[in-house]
Amino acid sequence: MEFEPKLVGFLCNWCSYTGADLAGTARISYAPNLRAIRVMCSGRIDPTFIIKALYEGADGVLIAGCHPGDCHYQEGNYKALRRYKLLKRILPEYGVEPERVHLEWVAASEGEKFAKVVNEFTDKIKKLGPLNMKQSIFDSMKEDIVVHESAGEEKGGEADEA
Amino acid sequence: MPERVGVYICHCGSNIAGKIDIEKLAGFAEKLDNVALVRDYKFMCSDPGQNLIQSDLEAGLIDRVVVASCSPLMHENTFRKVCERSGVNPYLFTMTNIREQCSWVHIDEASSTEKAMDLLAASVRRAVYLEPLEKREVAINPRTLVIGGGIAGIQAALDLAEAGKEVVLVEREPSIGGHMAKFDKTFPTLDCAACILTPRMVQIGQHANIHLMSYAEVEEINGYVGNFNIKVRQKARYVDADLCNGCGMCWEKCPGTRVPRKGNVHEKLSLGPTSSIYMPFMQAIPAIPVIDRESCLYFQKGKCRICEQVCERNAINYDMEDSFEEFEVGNIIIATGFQPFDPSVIKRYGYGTLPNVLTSVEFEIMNCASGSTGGKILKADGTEPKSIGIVHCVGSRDKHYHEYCSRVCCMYALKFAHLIKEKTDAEVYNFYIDLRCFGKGYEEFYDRLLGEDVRFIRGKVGEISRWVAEEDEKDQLIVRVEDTLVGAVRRIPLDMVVLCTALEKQDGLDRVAKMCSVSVGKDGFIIEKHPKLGPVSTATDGVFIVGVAQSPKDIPDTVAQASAASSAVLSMITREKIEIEAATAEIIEEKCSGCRICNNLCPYLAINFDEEKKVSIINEALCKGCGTCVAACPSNAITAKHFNDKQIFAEIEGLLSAR
Amino acid sequence: MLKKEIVYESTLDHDFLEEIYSLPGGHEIKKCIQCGTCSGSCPTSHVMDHAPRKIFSLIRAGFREEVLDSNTIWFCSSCYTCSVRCPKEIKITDVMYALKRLAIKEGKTKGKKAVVLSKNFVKLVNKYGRNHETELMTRYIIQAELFNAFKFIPQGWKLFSKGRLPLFPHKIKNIDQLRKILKKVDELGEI
Amino acid sequence: MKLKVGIYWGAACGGCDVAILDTHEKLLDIAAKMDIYLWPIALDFKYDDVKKMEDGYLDAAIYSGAIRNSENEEIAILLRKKSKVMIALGACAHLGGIPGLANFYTRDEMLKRIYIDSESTINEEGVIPLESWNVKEGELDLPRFYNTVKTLDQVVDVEYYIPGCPPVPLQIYSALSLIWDDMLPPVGSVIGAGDKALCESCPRVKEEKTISEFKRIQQVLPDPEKCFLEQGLVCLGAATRSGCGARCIKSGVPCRGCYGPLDDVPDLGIKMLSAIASVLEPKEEKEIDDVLDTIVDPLRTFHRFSMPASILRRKKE
Amino acid sequence: MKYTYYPGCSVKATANLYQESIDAISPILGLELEELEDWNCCGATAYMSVKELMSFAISARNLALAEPFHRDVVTPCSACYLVLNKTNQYFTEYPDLRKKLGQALEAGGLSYSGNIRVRHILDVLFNDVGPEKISSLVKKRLDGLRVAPYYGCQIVRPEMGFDDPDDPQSMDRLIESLGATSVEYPLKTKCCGASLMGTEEDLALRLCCELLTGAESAGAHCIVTLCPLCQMNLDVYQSKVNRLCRMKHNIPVLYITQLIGIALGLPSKDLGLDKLAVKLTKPVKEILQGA
Ligand SMILES: Cc1cc2nc3c(=O)[nH]c(=O)nc-3n(C[C@H](O)[C@H](O)[C@H](O)COP(=O)(O)OP(=O)(O)OC[C@H]3O[C@@H](n4cnc5c(N)ncnc54)[C@H](O)[C@@H]3O)c2cc1C
Ligand SMILES: Cc1cc2nc3c(=O)[nH]c(=O)nc-3n(C[C@H](O)[C@H](O)[C@H](O)COP(=O)(O)OP(=O)(O)OC[C@H]3O[C@@H](n4cnc5c(N)ncnc54)[C@H](O)[C@@H]3O)c2cc1C
Ligand code: SF4
Ligand code: SF4
Ligand code: SF4
Ligand code: SF4
Ligand code: SF4
Ligand code: SF4
Ligand code: SF4
Ligand code: SF4
Repeated sequence: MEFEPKLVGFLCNWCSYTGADLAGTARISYAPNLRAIRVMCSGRIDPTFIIKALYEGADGVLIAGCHPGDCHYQEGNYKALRRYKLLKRILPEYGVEPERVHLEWVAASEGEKFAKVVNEFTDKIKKLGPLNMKQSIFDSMKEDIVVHESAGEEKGGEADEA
Repeated sequence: MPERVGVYICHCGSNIAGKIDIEKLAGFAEKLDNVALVRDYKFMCSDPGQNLIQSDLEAGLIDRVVVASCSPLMHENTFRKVCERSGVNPYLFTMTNIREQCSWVHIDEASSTEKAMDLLAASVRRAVYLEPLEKREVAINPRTLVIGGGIAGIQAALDLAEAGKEVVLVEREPSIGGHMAKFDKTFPTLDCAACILTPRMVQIGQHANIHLMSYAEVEEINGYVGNFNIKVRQKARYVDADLCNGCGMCWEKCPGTRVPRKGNVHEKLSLGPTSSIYMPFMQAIPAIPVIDRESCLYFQKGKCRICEQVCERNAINYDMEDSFEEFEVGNIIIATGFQPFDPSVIKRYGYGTLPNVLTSVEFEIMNCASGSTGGKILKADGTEPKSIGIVHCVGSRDKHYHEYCSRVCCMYALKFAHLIKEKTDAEVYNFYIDLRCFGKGYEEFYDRLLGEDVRFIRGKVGEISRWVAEEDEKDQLIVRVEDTLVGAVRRIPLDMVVLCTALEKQDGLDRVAKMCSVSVGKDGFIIEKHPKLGPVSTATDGVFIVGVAQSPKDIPDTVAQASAASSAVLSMITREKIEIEAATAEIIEEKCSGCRICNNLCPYLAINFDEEKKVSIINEALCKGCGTCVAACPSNAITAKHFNDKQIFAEIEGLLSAR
Repeated sequence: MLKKEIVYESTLDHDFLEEIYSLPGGHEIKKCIQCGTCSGSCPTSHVMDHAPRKIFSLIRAGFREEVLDSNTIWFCSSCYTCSVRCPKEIKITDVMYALKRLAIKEGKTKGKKAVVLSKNFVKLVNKYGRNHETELMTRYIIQAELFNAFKFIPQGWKLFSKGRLPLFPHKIKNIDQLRKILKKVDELGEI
Repeated sequence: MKLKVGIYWGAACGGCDVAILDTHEKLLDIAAKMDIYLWPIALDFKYDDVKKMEDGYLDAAIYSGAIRNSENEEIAILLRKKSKVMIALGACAHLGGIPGLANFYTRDEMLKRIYIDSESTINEEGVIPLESWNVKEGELDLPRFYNTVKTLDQVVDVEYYIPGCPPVPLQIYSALSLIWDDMLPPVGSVIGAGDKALCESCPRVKEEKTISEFKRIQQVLPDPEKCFLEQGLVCLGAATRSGCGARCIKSGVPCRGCYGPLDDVPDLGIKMLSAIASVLEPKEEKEIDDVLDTIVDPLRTFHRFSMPASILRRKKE
Repeated sequence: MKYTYYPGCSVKATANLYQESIDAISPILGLELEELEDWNCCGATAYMSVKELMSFAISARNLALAEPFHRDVVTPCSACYLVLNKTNQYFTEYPDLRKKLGQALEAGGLSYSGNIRVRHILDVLFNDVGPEKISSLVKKRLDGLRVAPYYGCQIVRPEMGFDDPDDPQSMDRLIESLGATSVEYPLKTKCCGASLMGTEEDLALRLCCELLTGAESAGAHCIVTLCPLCQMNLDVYQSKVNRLCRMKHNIPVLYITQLIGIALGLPSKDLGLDKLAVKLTKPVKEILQGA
């Protein structure tokens, strides 16, 4: 079966979420892989959310906000941009391809663009393959978990949870 | 008792049911933690649909609601109202968008259903963490404060007053009128400025609904939309406004000199009396003089008191002190206008060192029939100039000073050229980079000037000096310029040069902006809410901007904006109440370390630092809930109500761990 | 000079602009608004084939030859008046330098006396570490002004007689160091 | 009655133990209140004695150091069984600490670097320690060197954390006194530290922040009165729990984060990243890049002490 | 006040009179100028016209040599001032350039970190010594002397910061501190054609003619300069200007340091006054002697 990536999207309420809705109203079909979380402004997106999503099993995370200058709250998108840029720089340090996190400006009128962005992003992540962050972290720790005669049961079992 | 979530799945006819396996989705929902019941219905937004929720809530079967249907942008409010009707806090409801972002955009039923399951799981998890929020409404005080009494403030105040609303107009100078009161004619129609402005000024002075405070400044503004507390300082005029009848005896006899009486024509340019007790110009409103302390002999040297003696109404009071007035308003209109750029910093243009180099505002005063030259255009020595140069873009369109175009100088330069041609025999040169004549009748005005033999040279003046190379240049100002259209560098000897100086942000605008919690842009002018769709509103509810305080513009645009702002204010007032955002951010004092990371981030300046407690605080009336500060606070001391970390984490986990 | 005929796009060089703005701050020249402040301020613009402002429009339009052949760049005395006045803060003087270097690189130096002087100056500095005016002028006169040599005599003599013209060059002690630096620059390639 | 206590060090530098000793005269108080049953760095005990104890025999075990190898883990599990309360002492046990930086590499990379590539090593045959081998007396073994460094609470349940690298001695004392005074807070709490971020106790003047360039401490002479961050020096004080007494700050260097994150902050490094990025000055992409270029090695800087305790724990292979 | 001194090639040759006067006044003004050991030519305009990076590199060598002394570098030559300053400025502003220059210097066993301030001697005279101090040291007030302050172009541009690029005032104040009058001289920063004198002589001469005419019509007795090239053009070439423009200019062109020296009461031979091409005119002499 073809790999179907799981993608999480953080969309700002005013432009991108509305743009995504417009894609719906206009019945523009696009890849079903992205699941959106609505926030009021791209400025609300804490990089921790993105890291969390990657950990929890997302293969890619899309951030979408209003075009520069169009932010409903004036400047939230600039803050999003700066956080995004710094986050991208550290992803390789985690062994994560920076392309897995992507930011786009999508206006409320850009239903078509939203669909295109999701399709392209889905394709890109398909090519990159699964991320499997949580699993692979625990896999790389598997052999570290030693069962000690003296200690009987141990607490290394978190890996099971993954 | 753990949270009990009710899940309602909408078919939306076949809009959803056609692409999503409702049965499967409902089955899936039933198995989710905290889900107390799952129902599905053809149209959740219809009355019977809504009633389903209402009866479950009223029966106490559930305490939070998830509706999986269309976009929250469509029906969030509908279902919030259902909760409210059922006596449950509307913020305990959340919506799952399985139509616009699911059934309408995906072709394959299996994957649509899967996506819907994930989205629903996320909503259910989120619902568990939802918290009730207070909806807040505030009453709107029907009184309005207008700051600045130029044409912008005058127009706005009159519009409101005519509609029967109270206005307090605060003007910093002794008289209202602003810059327009200094003009003789206005482009492009060449109407007499006084003829159109004076009647309005008089109306302001007399209107029962307008409380005019001239020679006054706003000191403090607190509060928020509908309820601003204002404190105004009334500066001491030393003349009792109730007694003075503007007879003019005092300034006729006053020996003090605010504007030098001797000296050359240009040094003593003035519209009103040159004495220490003065009115800025004769049509001033209020028609009450003030004493200029700096030049008054009594205040400076302790001797004189002539005005006191000559005033038959005993209106002079040297002991007067600044007083304060406090009142409340519901809305604020900022109409503080501009100040002209000071060209003396551009040394190569010689303003301030070379005689006969004037600024445009000085030239306006010279042209004003009631001014010190009686409307005559004169050189410093009192003779009539034979040639005049008008230099455009002085301090505008220049990275060293202001990058923006000041928008009115091209047109007033043409007006000047016309006035010069009308009043003198002088040759007129316009030195321009581009001629920006875009308004109604403006190009026609340019066309007319071309016919009046005004010389146009396309090129920004390199320098103005008195360095004489040839006999016929003697005693003249030499303009060195490239005539870019001809491609030649020219030296042009002139008798007088007028610098079309930029319109720049009014001195003190930053303070006004800060008091009103609005921001200023790179150019120093106040930022409007939206450049196209909100040109008179600001990011702060209840604060409006008009005229040049927003950006350089001419009188027609200023007046249009003023009327727009007053109708926006009226629309607020007639609503009587407005609802303010409930989903704001909040700083938990016990967690805030006072690092001040967040202090600069709020676009609405809602975050302040409490110097005493050393923590930051959010003024919730100003906060719009964008969440920018929340994401930044490294102590997680700020929570975004309705979008807090726990809720979003739950959503992320829900999206990804469902199947 | 511009020929008086219709100019075909194919004869223009639209990459010219790119070449110029590889220099530090160079991309600013895109922003020129053709106001003419530079030309109106330049002390030598009146003798230039094209005043500085026009150089910018020629560069933007791709008139490569006209720019590099013009006397403008050699008449620029590096007084920086234009640079400090330009409302767009374009580093005009730096562009003039860049054009000079480009012209030299492309051999557009025929009849350009300034090139002879500059090149000899560079040679001397590379040789001694310092300029030696006597030798510089001698070399220059021989190479560029042999037939006008006599016109340099009075001022030369004046300087010499006042003890203001040393006969011998001063070579810096660590000329090797300087040469190593220059060699390295050569390897690195120009900017 | 005196408390029965065991003290142990896992992957640690010994600093935490020294910090206990550095309580100076208070050490006598400690000795008066507690009987020590294990403390390899200071006294001679046998593991076997511990193994022989009945479960829960000790009142408290104080464990410093990260879990880097099987021995660390084995003793952690042993002590957990034998004690009523488990206390993680110091940044390593709490967050992974400096050893946790190894999580940016794999086990093999680490061994290669340590035993073969390091500048001070001559090891032509490329010998790497074996886990076990036979000699004529029998089989000898060494603990297994793990691929991933873990925090103490990733291998056993931990009741309390005393943060710091090393913890401030007086804070250790006051944390211990909670035990004998029976005033321990809810399980899972951080003790011997503050509730707010370091900025609160930092003596430097804090203002609104906008940063247009980052510098490193060795490149500048910072203004001694002003917040480091405002001067473009990466200081983790805003995201780090107070309790250290701002000792780095007072010695003129920015906070590096050893006291760990605040309650409810799941990832100190990423939160700091967000905070710093939020207060940058530029808006244009290019300018943002220019400023970001000046932050040297951001992730290791933000996660100097907390990588194993962060959401992603280690570099993915 | 101790500085690292960078004289520049001209000051060692055609402008040696400038040097002499600097040497003479420095001790009195409390200036210690320690010449930078083994400095090389800054490259001036000519080098920049041929090679950009090389030009920056040779200029940077001087800065690198000066850095270990941790003192401001002072130069009396406007061209050197501009070039060294520009090197400094671009070095800090453009990372690419900085990197390459770093590598080049390294090849010569040098390094530079950008921490040297380059200053013109006028800046030092005006800001560090100050007109008040100079005025207090004056032995012979130059009352009645009308002086045209000619700054030339490169000292105030591109915005090096210590004075206004269009209307500098520092030298005017110094002249006044000596008791002399600084006349209104609109051409004070207009270019003299310095670097063009060799190659485009006619043009340069005409520029000089304008400057001389301007000074004379402002009623100046003499022109005072602070740049070796300006001084040479206006002084040594004055006769040639006259021939080309059919004028009869006869106006002495002194260095500001010479003028200060005179007011401080130093003998004219110590100030290199005998090396001027245009001899001091009678009215000037009278004022100077009478002073
Ligand atoms: C030389 C010149 C000629 C012009 N000619 C024309 C023309 O012919 N036709 C045309 O259409 N436009 C013309 N304009 C443009 C015209 O001046 C403006 O469009 C108009 O004045 C804008 O009005 P305003 O009320 O916004 O500002 P202003 O006229 O500047 O009025 C602002 C008022 O606010 C007051 N104020 C400022 N700060 C405070 C404060 N903190 N508290 C209280 N009061 C404060 C000021 O005292 C002033 O009275 C010209 C402009 C210039 C410079
Ligand atoms: C090519 C182009 C590009 C532009 N780009 C921009 C831009 O980027 N930014 C910008 O700020 N501005 C732009 N503009 C200007 C902008 O279009 C106008 O400012 C704006 O559309 C004006 O709005 P309006 O409502 O006055 O007129 P219109 O948009 O013309 O609306 C008038 C409406 O009235 C209806 N109508 C007409 N007569 C009657 C009647 N008798 N009875 C009933 N209904 C009637 C018409 O059908 C129409 O719907 C652009 C204009 C053009 C031509
Ligand atoms: S007291 Fe002052 S204001 Fe009155 S007349 Fe005298 S000078 Fe004029
Ligand atoms: S309106 Fe005209 S004169 Fe004024 S800044 Fe704009 S272009 Fe220049
Ligand atoms: S960022 Fe957080 S901790 Fe810092 S001042 Fe703001 S609320 Fe307080
Ligand atoms: S949430 Fe947004 S609007 Fe509210 S205080 Fe924070 S930054 Fe300001
Ligand atoms: S001054 Fe600057 S903007 Fe104006 S023409 Fe010259 S280069 Fe262009
Ligand atoms: S630097 Fe060159 S182009 Fe610019 S003003 Fe001076 S001579 Fe003219
Ligand atoms: S926390 Fe610090 S002091 Fe304690 S063991 Fe670890 S590295 Fe050493
Ligand atoms: S960021 Fe660092 S220096 Fe600044 S206040 Fe916080 S702890 Fe102190």
